[in-house]
Amino acid sequence: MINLPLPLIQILIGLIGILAFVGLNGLVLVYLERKIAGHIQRRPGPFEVGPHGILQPLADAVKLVGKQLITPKGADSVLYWAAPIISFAPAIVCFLPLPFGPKLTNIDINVGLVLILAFTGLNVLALCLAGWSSQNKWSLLGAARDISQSVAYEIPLLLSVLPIMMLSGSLNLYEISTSQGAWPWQWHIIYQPLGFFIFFICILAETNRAPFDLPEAESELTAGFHTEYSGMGFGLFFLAEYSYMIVACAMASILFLGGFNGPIVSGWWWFLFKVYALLIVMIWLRWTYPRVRFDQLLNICWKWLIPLSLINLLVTALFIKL
Amino acid sequence: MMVKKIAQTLTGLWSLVVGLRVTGKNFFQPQITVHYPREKVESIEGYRGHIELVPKDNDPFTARCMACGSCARVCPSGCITLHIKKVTEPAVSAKKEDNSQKPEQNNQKAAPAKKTKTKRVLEAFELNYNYCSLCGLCVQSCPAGGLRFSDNVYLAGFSRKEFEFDLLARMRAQKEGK
Amino acid sequence: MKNFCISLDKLIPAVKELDNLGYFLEDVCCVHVKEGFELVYHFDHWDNPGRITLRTLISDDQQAETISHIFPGADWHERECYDFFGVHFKGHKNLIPLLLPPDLNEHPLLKNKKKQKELSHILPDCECVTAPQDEEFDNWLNTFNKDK
Amino acid sequence: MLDFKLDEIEQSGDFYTRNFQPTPEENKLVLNMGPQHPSTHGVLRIILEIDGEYILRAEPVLGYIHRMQEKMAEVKTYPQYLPNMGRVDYLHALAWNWAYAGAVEKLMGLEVPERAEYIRVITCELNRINSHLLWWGAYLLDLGAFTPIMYAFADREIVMDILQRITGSRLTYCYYRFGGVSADIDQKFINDTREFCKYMRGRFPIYKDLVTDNIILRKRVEDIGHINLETCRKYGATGPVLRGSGKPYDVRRAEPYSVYDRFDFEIPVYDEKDALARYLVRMDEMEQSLRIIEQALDSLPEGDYIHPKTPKNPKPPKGEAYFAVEGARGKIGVYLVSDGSKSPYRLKLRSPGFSNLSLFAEIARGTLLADAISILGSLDLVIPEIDR
Repeated sequence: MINLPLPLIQILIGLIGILAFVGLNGLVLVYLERKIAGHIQRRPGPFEVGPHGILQPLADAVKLVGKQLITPKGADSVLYWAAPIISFAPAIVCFLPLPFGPKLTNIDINVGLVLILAFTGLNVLALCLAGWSSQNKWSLLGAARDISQSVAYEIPLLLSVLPIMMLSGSLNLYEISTSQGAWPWQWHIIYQPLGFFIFFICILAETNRAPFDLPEAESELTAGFHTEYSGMGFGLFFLAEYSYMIVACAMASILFLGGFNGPIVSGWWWFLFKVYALLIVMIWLRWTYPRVRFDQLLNICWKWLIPLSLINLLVTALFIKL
Repeated sequence: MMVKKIAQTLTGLWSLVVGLRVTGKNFFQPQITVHYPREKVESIEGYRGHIELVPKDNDPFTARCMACGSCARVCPSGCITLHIKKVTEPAVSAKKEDNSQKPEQNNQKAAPAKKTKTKRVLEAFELNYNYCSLCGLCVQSCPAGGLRFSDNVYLAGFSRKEFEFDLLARMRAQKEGK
Repeated sequence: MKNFCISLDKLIPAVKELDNLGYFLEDVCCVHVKEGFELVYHFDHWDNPGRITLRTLISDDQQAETISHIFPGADWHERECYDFFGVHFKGHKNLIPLLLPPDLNEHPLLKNKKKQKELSHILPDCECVTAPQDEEFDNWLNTFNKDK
Repeated sequence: MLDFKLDEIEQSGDFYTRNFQPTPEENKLVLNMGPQHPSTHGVLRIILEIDGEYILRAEPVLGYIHRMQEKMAEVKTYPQYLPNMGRVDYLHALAWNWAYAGAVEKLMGLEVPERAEYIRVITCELNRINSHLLWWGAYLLDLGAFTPIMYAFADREIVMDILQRITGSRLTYCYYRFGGVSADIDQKFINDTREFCKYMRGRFPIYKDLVTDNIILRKRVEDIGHINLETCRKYGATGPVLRGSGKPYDVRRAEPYSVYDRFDFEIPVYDEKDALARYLVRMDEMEQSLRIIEQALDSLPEGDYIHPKTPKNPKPPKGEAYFAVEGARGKIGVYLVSDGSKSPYRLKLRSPGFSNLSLFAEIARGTLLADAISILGSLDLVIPEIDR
């Protein structure tokens, strides 16, 4: 028996657990997305595979795995296949410091918030590589859009997180959670409604969800950066997108909605409930709105969100000092 | 100016909420989709499938068709082929099957001019449904009212051959089946 | 409904006049007849509707004049005529196949000798097409201007 | 004149790419939008030269579903060509039906019974609503909203059911005949249509709430794709494109055909000249169509649905006829030349989309890629109609 240090074993077990969690959540989210879309459009959504189509995401996954992997002519094959992995791997890391429940934290580090923000930033690189190495003009346009979009929206995202750090005085996600009480009026959202609003818009843009799904705008850029990907190459991007959505919603619920704290009995169920409530809102938004235009997207960020979040930050700082 | 701009933004944001309300309301409304194999569309009245032959009122095994061929001529896609047997029969006497199927004989119509007349009998009415555009010109052009649209909604097949029908045989088979 | 048969030289000035009067181009149509190609230009007006038809006849080997510099909308109509009939339009900037594949060397709407009809066979009063009457258009123009 | 050789085509790229004349600017990208692109509605191809996302030059390439409709007319008899018309523009098939039937009737001097005219008006307007509904859904799909097209389809389905009962088809109708229509309408049709009119009026507020008033959509279509009247005139644009530029030109009013002069309806006009104006024109037109339908149902006369003495194999006298109708996309014209035989000597189809698209190159210059798609959608293109 090799003598492994305890934290490493803990991380390994955690990683396996997270992979299972991500995979399962991906399936659930795909199903949820399609069912909600269907019902909003007054059709049943997936219905044939399994009762009420419950096995449809599984069938899709099997199909994706079974597909041939095609490298387009002229593509940089190393970067081309590295991109989906670079996109997916950081998403897993982001789950490590998340406090799922009062005793359910993988690694309890005191810079958890910074770690997540840093690793989610890596996704830009992956999409950029994917777009550039595909040797496809549409993908390139998608990548170019994604870079400017992500870079722009990182700023208000960070600025809207800062007041929370001031309020709770910590970067540790567990401590931020516990600094809020069980009841909704004890959550940070009461003190930071504007911050939550900005944060939510920013995570929509950061995860490329409609109405900010410009890098993969189907009707404009065919499919943007993942136009050329087939099989699991596409599948990994897909999974990464859903993982980032979960991470983003988990962040929102920890920072603003009290995390695992909830009325009556606190626990991981409250955390999951909040995450899924936010996810459903994201899905609902996607099936309601048209897509914004690129310059409008940047205008919203630079002209509205950044000034507003700065004001929010200043006001919060003032109140704390007083 | 500033106030106006903010007011515009707020009404804009409100319009987003209104949009969410519409989709949210629709979410809880009953579905419109008909789950086809389990349930079927209630009314197919007025559906016009491929054409079929109309039988005579007194004899369900004989078609009204008098084999004039006007439907075949008018069809834009040339879907209809008529197989016609020309039967020569005496004009006055009772029905007597004349076995002279050779057309050359019939063409010499000058000789037995008044005693016999040539009758065109439909042997087969071939419809190639693959090319049919369901315009209905054949139904309209039929002088005997011998064609109509069928209501065969659930017609499906695996090869083109399955859409080449002999309508005369089909009509008889249907009558026998009933 | 006005019908004017004009000569090819008169076409450009006439179209220019119609442009000044505020007419818009409906379409450019070509008819292959024994005498050559009959080009039919349909114009209409938004405010006082009434179609103006200009016709001109060119022989098989003659080139037509483009009006795409006056009505840019005629660009595609002329390219279509070139596609279907092989009629060349002098001065057209981009006379390449529009609807048919570029490597097709045929002009599908050309009629063979047997099917070609004389103008008198398709138009009851066709004499003016073969013998263009440019003055008629001028007269109409004068009365039109006077009415205004 | 023509400076290309056929053997060069095989060498590299494609004929149209090599024939594309780029602007002299540097750092630009030549991009093929289509023939397979989600927003070109079928198989239209546009060669774009872009700088970043700004379009420097756009050139549409047509002909990917060209079917040589005009040649087909010359080898078929007059009635045999009827079903073709439903396939030229599959969204407003009945208007094309009407244009062709009308041209032949005009040439033959055939009179259409009054009841048939009313039936034509009702069905044609129902079809127009259908066409606009699909355009509405598809346009929003271009702009990234997925849900409206499903609502539009649900409403379209009702119209299609109504029309199916009497015409027998759901999309590519072949209902009008020379001298009338192919089948009479019955009481159930009238009741269903009245019910639909009522139902549709209740749907417009939902459309308005969900889409028209939505700030994101407004920002996507406001001030986009200005087409001034002069451009419209030079390119021969008609229909909602022209009316969105502020000219109340409608063939139903300008050269009234059939019984349109008996109905009281407005021609929606917007002066803004942008994509939003064209959008609003179409939304208003649906309401006006409902008005026309209700009036026609109220005053539906009794009588024949087809002229009793319509010849089965018509041979119109030699001569020519031009018949124009107002389609959902603009002025549909059929120019017919007859030599007195049983098939047309020459048939020219003037499709509104053809003229409307030809101005795209001019207005797309200098816009963003996303705006170009918004403009393209606002022109309401049906590619089979443009390619014919």
